[in-house]
Amino acid sequence: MNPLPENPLAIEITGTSFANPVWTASGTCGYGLDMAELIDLDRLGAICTKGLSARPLPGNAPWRIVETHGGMLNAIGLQNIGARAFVEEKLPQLRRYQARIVPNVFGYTIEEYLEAIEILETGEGISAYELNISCPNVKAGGESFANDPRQAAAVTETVRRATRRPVIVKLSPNVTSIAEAAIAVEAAGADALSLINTAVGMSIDIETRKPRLANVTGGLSGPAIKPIALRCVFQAARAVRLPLIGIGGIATVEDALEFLIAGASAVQVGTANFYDPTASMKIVDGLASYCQTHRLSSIRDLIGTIDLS
Amino acid sequence: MNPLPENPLAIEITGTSFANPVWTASGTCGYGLDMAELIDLDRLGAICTKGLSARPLPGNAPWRIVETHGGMLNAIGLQNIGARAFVEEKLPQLRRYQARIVPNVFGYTIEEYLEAIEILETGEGISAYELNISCPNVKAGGESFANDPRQAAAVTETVRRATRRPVIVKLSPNVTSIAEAAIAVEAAGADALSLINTAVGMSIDIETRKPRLANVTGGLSGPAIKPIALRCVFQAARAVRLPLIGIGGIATVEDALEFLIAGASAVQVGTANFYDPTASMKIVDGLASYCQTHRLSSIRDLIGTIDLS
Amino acid sequence: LPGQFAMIRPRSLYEPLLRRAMAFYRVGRAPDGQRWTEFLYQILGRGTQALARLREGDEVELLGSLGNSFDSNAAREREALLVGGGTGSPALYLLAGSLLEQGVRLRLFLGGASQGDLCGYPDFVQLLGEERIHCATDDGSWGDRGFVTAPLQSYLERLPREAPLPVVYACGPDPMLHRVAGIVAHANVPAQLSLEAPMACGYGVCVGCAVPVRDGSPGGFSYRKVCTDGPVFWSDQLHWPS
Amino acid sequence: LPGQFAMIRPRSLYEPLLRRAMAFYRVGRAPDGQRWTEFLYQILGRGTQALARLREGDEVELLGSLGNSFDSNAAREREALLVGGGTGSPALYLLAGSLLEQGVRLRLFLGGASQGDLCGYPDFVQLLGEERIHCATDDGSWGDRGFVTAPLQSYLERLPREAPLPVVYACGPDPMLHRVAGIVAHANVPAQLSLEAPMACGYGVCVGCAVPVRDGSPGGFSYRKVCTDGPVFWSDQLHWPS
Ligand SMILES: Cc1cc2nc3c(=O)[nH]c(=O)nc-3n(C[C@H](O)[C@H](O)[C@H](O)COP(=O)(O)OP(=O)(O)OC[C@H]3O[C@@H](n4cnc5c(N)ncnc54)[C@H](O)[C@@H]3O)c2cc1C
Ligand SMILES: Cc1cc2nc3c(=O)[nH]c(=O)nc-3n(C[C@H](O)[C@H](O)[C@H](O)COP(=O)(O)OP(=O)(O)OC[C@H]3O[C@@H](n4cnc5c(N)ncnc54)[C@H](O)[C@@H]3O)c2cc1C
Ligand SMILES: Cc1cc2nc3c(=O)[nH]c(=O)nc-3n(C[C@H](O)[C@H](O)[C@H](O)COP(=O)(O)O)c2cc1C
Ligand SMILES: Cc1cc2nc3c(=O)[nH]c(=O)nc-3n(C[C@H](O)[C@H](O)[C@H](O)COP(=O)(O)O)c2cc1C
Ligand code: FES
Ligand code: FES
Repeated sequence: MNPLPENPLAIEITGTSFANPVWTASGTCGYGLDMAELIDLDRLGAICTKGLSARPLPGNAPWRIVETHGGMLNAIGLQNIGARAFVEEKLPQLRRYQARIVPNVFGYTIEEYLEAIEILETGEGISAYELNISCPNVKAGGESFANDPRQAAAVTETVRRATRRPVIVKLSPNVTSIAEAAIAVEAAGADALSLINTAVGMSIDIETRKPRLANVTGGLSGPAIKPIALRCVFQAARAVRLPLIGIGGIATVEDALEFLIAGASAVQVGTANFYDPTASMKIVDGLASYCQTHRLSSIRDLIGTIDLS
Repeated sequence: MNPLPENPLAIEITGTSFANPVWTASGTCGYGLDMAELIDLDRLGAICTKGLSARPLPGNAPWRIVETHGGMLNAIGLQNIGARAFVEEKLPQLRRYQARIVPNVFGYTIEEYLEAIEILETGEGISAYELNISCPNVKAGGESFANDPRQAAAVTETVRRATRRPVIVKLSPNVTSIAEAAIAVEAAGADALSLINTAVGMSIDIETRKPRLANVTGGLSGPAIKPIALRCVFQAARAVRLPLIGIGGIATVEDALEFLIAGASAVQVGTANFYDPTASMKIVDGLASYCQTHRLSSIRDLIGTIDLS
Repeated sequence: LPGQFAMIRPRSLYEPLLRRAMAFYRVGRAPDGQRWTEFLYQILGRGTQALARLREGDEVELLGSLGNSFDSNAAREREALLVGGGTGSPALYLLAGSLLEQGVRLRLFLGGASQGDLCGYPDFVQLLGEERIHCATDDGSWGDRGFVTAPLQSYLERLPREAPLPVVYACGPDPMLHRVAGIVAHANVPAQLSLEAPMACGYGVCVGCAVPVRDGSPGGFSYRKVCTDGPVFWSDQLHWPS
Repeated sequence: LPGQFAMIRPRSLYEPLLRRAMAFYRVGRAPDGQRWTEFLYQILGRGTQALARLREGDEVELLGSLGNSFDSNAAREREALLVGGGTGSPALYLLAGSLLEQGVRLRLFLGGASQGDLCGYPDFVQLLGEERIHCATDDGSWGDRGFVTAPLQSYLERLPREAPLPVVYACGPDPMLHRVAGIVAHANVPAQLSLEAPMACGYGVCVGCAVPVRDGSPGGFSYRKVCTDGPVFWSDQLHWPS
């Protein structure tokens, strides 16, 4: 027997090691610190922060969230304290924990992405960047970067050149071909892909006949979208060689295992943090016991092992 | 007062009148006859049949369905008795009911659509056709017709020329822009749009590591997708002038009202037929009492009245 | 009728959406004339968990009776061998009762993963007596260790040549039924199998519950619906994927 | 503390997903030292329907205590006017108790759509006596007909000029709080308002519960979280959209 048993949950993504494949998803764990009272941040693979922009943003008017069957719609409006305040006020505290830190970054132009990255480059203890490309590109008619593989590639390429840190590109499910999107950002130099962001949805108050969200439409998340997310991961795994991080409705260890089997190297827990704050911890524990009961020396041996025979 | 009170639920779509805006969705009510024991087909606006092709099709191997949170995945494989058997065996019986009959039609090439339509043209008592364009186009690399606005337009145009009956084109949510798809088929001569078909999803059995569906991926339906469907109807209503028929997760009168307010002239009840066979009847009753309590002389006055102020 | 089922779920529950198929276990009429029916289920997943949370007086949504039924005439002048596995066993209780009424000799083979999975065992003992029940569990916690098909097979093999052939009625998971089909084909014994399939509607409209049945079509089989064409099929009709 | 809340939902229920915010209504310690807490809710939608199906002994998932609380010191040497509307009233019960303990004079204005919507009325009567409670219902089925803000306003108008200004504590739906804010601004009376907002998490991570609060930022306000920066805000801090 191995005298120094390795951590069976350890994974590596583009040269960076993570204690386990369970991360918290952007926008569902604040800047990580608010979670510290509820879960053990030392036992989390990584924290993806709320989306950060070069300058702080106020966010949308209320209402910003609506519950739906099996999920919720949100239109927070990317409210955030800005990259600078994150580096100065949050990062030093966050670094005290073992969880790796992955700032989620966005902009309304390619230049704004670059500005945000440049500010974050001044911070230490950042393991990778996650680019949210689902926000509108104001220089291209307000269509989301994610809706056009060329725009998605352009952002990726620019950011890739601006940092030595790994760049994870977060894909949107609101496209005709997730494979095409994945291939485009792989060619543009992405180190990994995370998927999926929310699906665009809507809800109407039948008494007032107004949209329930002040922003009219919003992003659908939660268990409702899990089958869509899993399909996207499966399709991306077939299209590119990059490591994938699965997101979408993951709330239990069974959910996480499905994504790993489909081809994800790690998973992010999003909406589940809201209704079950310890979900990520339960998944970490669940994966550990899965490895034990299934005699897996490493969870890596499970990744992409879907049986299509 | 009007001595002959009109039916407040009556609607008209491209010159054809329907007793009410509540239809049953393709693939969720067989050929209509199986529902006759459970609901009053005379009180239904219309029945969209299971998808019909020129020749009968055997369908996919089991498993064909999986339940998910708030919905289900199906990969029936378009099993059907064929257009000819429908005209000969089902249509004569179905015509005994007041519900209008809307055959749902598909093919794997444009020619196959045409063949199916030509057979159906020999049948009487058909009020309109609904084209399912979400099936793979074997002449274009197996991509779905719906994935390419030009292919979608091409099918629409061909079928439009082959019949005098109204042609409803059923849109898929699995596209980057539902507006673009709607505009393309409007230009190609569609009389109305129905939306949405199912969203592509997947589920994996973590013990066997096999996809739960024999077909690997399947279509997600049910309340889980309602917010996506409502958003699609809203966006299509802004893009085209055609009448819209809303589909996706509709199970209650409140759901139906949301779609009408968003711009749908009628709605289809799908997955709800499975778990609540009388859902469509409850919605008809619910709309009638809504008109009464809200003093609407016609449900038409509600269509597209979303308040964006 | 023995073998028929209902689709049920707790009233006004949002999740899970779909009703679950449940075989009628016992039915009767109360002294006041009201009809009652009993279902027997094993708590496996979301649907049965939800049922298990119901308390006395709670309502369920129920659609039934659905499906065809076992053909008990097939057992006239013969011995009936009932084979139940796991949650398939409840479907055999009504059948056993009606066969007994018709004076048919019968024997029950009950299987399950473990002792607790021998659904309905105490009721069957009361109905038939222990001596007519053979049990088998995967872990050997009750009866023989192994599949329930083993005692069935050895019973058939030990039948005297001159005896009239028995008829088999089986209900259980697919792998068990597949084995039963092989055994009865080999022994040339007729068998009716009640299938389980994932069902969305239960009344014939979703075509989700397809099972391949041999016929004259090009592929040698076509898909039938377990819910309306079944759940009971003659064993030799079924096309088992290899 | 008075004004704090918890996020609760029935254990192991699949739907609805999100927990519901509920103000602590009453808390205490049982003879055996165990702490208990009581919530008072009105059955409105899916979340409260699910809570209503719970029976004795069922478990709930609970996260709390969350949020800030009413500042009862603000009532020192003054009269406290409590204004509760609909499901907002339960949040005032603990406050009323602690103000009484501190010897503060207080008066309660309770409003609701109808008699049945005066949440906690019997308990408040026991605590304060009927004479200190003014009720108003939209349909006039109990107390005055109309908004609860009307008796508040006329009470404030009839206060003798020389009397020390009272302090207002209010909890209820947005339109009521908006009216209260207008009334207290006009009367120059300080007020603490406990807001309701749709909440996904309740502990500060989703930023779904945003409310505009006046500050020095360009737009004149910025969004704060009702769950962690509130639910209680000083009335003059809030920026009401016009
Ligand atoms: C005609 C018919 C009669 C039935 N009668 C009974 C009965 O009398 N008593 C009873 O307890 N059950 C009966 N069943 C099974 C029942 O309908 C449910 O499938 C079963 O109870 C599991 O439901 P669940 O919600 O607990 O589990 P789910 O959450 O649906 O699933 C739990 C686990 O079981 C697996 N599973 C679900 N359905 C099937 C299936 N059809 N075949 C194999 N694996 C499956 C799932 O993959 C999962 O691992 C019958 C089924 C049919 C088709
Ligand atoms: C800090 C705080 C404390 C609360 N304390 C209590 C309490 O002690 N007792 C109590 O009964 N409720 C309380 N609530 C309200 C509670 O959290 C739920 O919003 C309410 O019970 C409705 O939930 P539901 O699941 O029944 O309805 P849902 O299904 O969520 O909705 C039912 C109806 O109410 C509307 N609605 C939902 N949420 C809101 C909202 N925030 N504002 C306006 N309309 C809304 C919906 O649009 C819908 O029409 C509190 C809320 C907050 C923020
Ligand atoms: C309230 C909320 C805020 C979110 N904010 C962001 C964000 O700022 N940047 C981003 O890339 N994704 C954001 N997301 C998307 C999530 O990170 C995740 O991709 C999505 O919710 C799907 O996962 P889930 O179903 O587990 O929630 C947000 C999601 C929610 C629910
Ligand atoms: C089992 C099943 C079979 C279906 N078959 C068809 C079909 O043959 N043709 C078609 O256009 N849509 C088909 N659909 C899609 C539905 O008509 C509908 O568009 C979709 O399910 C969304 O509505 P719902 O959420 O109300 O079910 C099918 C859906 C289900 C669940
Ligand atoms: S379960 Fe729907 S057709 Fe059989
Ligand atoms: S409810 Fe999530 S931040 Fe307030």
